[in-house]
Amino acid sequence: MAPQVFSIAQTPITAHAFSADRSQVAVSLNSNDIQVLSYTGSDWTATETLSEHDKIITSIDWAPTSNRIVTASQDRNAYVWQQTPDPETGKVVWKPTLVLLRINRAATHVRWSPKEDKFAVASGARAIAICSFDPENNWWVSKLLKKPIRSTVLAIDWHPNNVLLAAGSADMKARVFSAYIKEVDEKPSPTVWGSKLPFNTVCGEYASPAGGWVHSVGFSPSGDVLAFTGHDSTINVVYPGGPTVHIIRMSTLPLITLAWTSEQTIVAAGHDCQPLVFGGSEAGWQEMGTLDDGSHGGSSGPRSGPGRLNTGAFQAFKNADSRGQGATSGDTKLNTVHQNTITSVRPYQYGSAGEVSSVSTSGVDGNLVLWDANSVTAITGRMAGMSM
Amino acid sequence: MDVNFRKIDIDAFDEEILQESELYEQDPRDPAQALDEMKQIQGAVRSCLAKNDTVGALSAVLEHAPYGPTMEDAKIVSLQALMTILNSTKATEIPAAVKSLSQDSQDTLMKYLYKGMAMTGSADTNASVLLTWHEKLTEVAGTGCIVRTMTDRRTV
Amino acid sequence: MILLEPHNVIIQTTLGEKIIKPSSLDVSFVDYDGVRFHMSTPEKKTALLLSMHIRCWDQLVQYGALDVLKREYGSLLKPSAEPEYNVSLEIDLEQVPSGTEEREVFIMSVALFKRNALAAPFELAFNTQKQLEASGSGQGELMEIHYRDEEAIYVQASADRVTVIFSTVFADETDRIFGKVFLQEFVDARRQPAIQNAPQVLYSNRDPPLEIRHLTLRKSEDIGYVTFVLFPRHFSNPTIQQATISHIQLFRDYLHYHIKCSKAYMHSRMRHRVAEFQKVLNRAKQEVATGEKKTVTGRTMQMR
Amino acid sequence: MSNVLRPYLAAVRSTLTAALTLENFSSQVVERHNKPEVETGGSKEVLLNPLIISRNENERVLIEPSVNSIRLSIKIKQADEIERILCHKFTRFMMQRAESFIVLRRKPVPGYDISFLITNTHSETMLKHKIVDFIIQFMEEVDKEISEMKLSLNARARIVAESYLTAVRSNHCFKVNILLIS
Repeated sequence: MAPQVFSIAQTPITAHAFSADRSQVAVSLNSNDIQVLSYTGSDWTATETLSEHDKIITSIDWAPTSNRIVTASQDRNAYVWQQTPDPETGKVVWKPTLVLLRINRAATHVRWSPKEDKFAVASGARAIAICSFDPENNWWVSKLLKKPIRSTVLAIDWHPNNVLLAAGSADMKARVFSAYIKEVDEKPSPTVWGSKLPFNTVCGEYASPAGGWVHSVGFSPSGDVLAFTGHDSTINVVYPGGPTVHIIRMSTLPLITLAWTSEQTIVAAGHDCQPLVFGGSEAGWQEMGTLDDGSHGGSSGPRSGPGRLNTGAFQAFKNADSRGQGATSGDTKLNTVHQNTITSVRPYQYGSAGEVSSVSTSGVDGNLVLWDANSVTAITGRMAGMSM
Repeated sequence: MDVNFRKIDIDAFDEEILQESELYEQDPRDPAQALDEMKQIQGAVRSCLAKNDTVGALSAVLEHAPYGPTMEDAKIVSLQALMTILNSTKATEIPAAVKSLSQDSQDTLMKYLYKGMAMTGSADTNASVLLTWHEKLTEVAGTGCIVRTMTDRRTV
Repeated sequence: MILLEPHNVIIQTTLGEKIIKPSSLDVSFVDYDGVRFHMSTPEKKTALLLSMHIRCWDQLVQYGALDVLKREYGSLLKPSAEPEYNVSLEIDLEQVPSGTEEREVFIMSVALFKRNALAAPFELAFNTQKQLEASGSGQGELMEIHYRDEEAIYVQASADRVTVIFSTVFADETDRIFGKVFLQEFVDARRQPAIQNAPQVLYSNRDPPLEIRHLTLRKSEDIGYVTFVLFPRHFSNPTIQQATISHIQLFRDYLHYHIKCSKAYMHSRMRHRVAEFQKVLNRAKQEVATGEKKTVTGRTMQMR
Repeated sequence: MSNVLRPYLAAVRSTLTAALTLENFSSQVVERHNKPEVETGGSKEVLLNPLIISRNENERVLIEPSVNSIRLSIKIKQADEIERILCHKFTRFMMQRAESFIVLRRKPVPGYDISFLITNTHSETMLKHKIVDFIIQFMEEVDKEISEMKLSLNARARIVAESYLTAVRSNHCFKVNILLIS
């Protein structure tokens, strides 16, 4: 299946989240508003605008079962949006509820827990707010994970047991915390990450040897493996038993988002503008290829991204250099589907065995793309086409 | 009235702020020990070069590269040793040499190339030799290797 | 136009018009080096008064300017100048020569009013040189003409030559460096066979040449000294002598005029180049969506 | 084009491409602020190692990367006093127009002739690889432009000097009417 490309906007899509039935998507177009778009059979039309934040929205998550949207913004706030009939018109609209985050810097990332009774908000206040609903007061309250975070938290991901939380931050560390809230959670059974897990237990702390901010973290479907990507252009896969850490050093630009598609495969994307597939097991991991075979992008010819210096685009620029003139040719597009950094990759559809069969990506170029997670093209010519 | 207190960088006293020194682990070696080691390596490099073993010479320096703020003396010796290798390698032999290096060594070599360029005009650094190596190394190790030179606080 | 002309174009054209059709007039204008002119008809339409103010008038008088002007203009020269001016000519428009050619010559001679006033020290120097040549040795008086603030011409005769030194101030670093490039070319140009007969040109920056080193001069990087060495061949007969004077006088203005032209040219070049850079940067901007793809809210949702 | 220029520009291109991996990053020092971290320098951990690419002792590029912005500074070739003043005039001329060159900094970093400040907003509204093209083309053209300006200045000076001296040498005053090189 060829990737489906939807040109949503001329502005970056900072975050996106689909509804459970995939008929709607909530996107942040690099602004203070959330757009809810509905699928009309061929394209996406804006149906509602959710305005409450007063700074740029950084992250959106849509709870599949309870059908609630949670949004985080640089205005330090998070809102939970719920569909309610408007008392005057009777029309069903999204109603916001402010969450008392108790953080004094930007909220950077937000995710519902698997059971949808909690959500976590990463922030620039060197803390993560774990929010749960207080039925007595009818509002969302938060409890902060603080130690030993030393810088802005950039990404979070929930363990399937609803208790553990992985976090990546600008202090170059990926950590696994316990986000156990005794009023909400049952006592979790022991996992590979530990057995006694009071709130804020640090179950693991990992870093890539060459440093770099940790842009994204993700638990495998079983929750037994952790993957994280760093700004040093690496993807690291952690098996906590040993612990065994597999590091893949990329020859391209850093990855900033990842999604596990099965216990053995990960799709990750970022500044290289194309989703890459990684595969492996505790014995070892490697880059398998890309979902972007280069034939759907702006131009034909060898597949290329901005960081792939030895392929077509670079050759053209280099020739232009040696001719003493700039790249004035009409070719203004990269060969990739996305023309700029991919900001988010998320599971879209699941196969019969529970594996992710397709993923969605959103990018700075304003495109929303659906990819078949199984049509992996090997990256060829990376080592071969080196004669310059 | 004394107003100097207004110029104090109060952020430096904020415990929450990460200090430069907390961003990486120190080189486990003692500076003097590292200097001795680099001097020995300098000798090893010479004998490798005599045998035309560029990769051996490169690996000898790159695998023991000193890093951190206390290692200035050892760093200078290691840069000198490395520049000897770079200057004596024929341009046609560079691609094969960088391909034979481990990824770790490629990353470290990239750090040395930038360090060498930052010091052009002093020592034995030759900008055009460094640029040639940079080009060949980038062809093999990609922009990712350059990104790692930027992120890695263990500067050589 | 590369060379500057020694006469004043306003005087030339105004006088030409008034001779044909006299009318009442009162205009003030300036020439190079802050020289001020005033043309008026205070009494009747046909009696034109031309007055001039030169800041170094006293020095010029000292070197014989009045004699030169008397020789050139005879009875036109008013015995006492108009107030606030140094010297005045009264031209009776009815007495102007009637022949076309003669009239042109007359108009040109009036237009050379300033040039003639400034010619005095040079003529004096040329004459002194002839006397010294006859006696075989000695040096003439070092004449200083401070024609601008901080800028002066020095003229000195000796037995075999007349030395003319210009001191000039460059307003900023660009002028100084551009000036250096130009003056270096003056020095180098003489190596060409075609120009070998031209006066020798020497240039120094900051340090004044030997001839005027004894004077108290402000030393600074922005001051340049240009020395012309004139040999008797440059003033051997009256025609050559007059032509040489006209050119030498204007040297400073000529130099600065061309420095300014160069700066203006550089400026237009840079403007063009910067506009080109702007285009290159604009290529980086994302293309704006075409009209039909846009919805009311300004967003586009289309499937490819 | 000289042989060293190509690898020099290639090195700038690859380094700049590697550095242009920016994201929107809200200040963790000042509440509700979002400023280029490379300029504020408030948080050490979001700054990366600055890198220098040099062609020789007099020509180099400094790239200072950070999480949401990079600063790129160029030291332009200046062989003599004339090239120095022309370079100074040219860069000043551009910097006075910084508002239309959105990525240009109004003041160069000390030790350099011209600096660019590229933020995540720029890399969001413009294509990254095209920004890189712009910088590379600027570096190529600025050298050429300065040497051409120098040549034209010298040519003009020669004509001016020759015309003047020819006129003084000659027996009678004549006017030369040559259209100036323009």
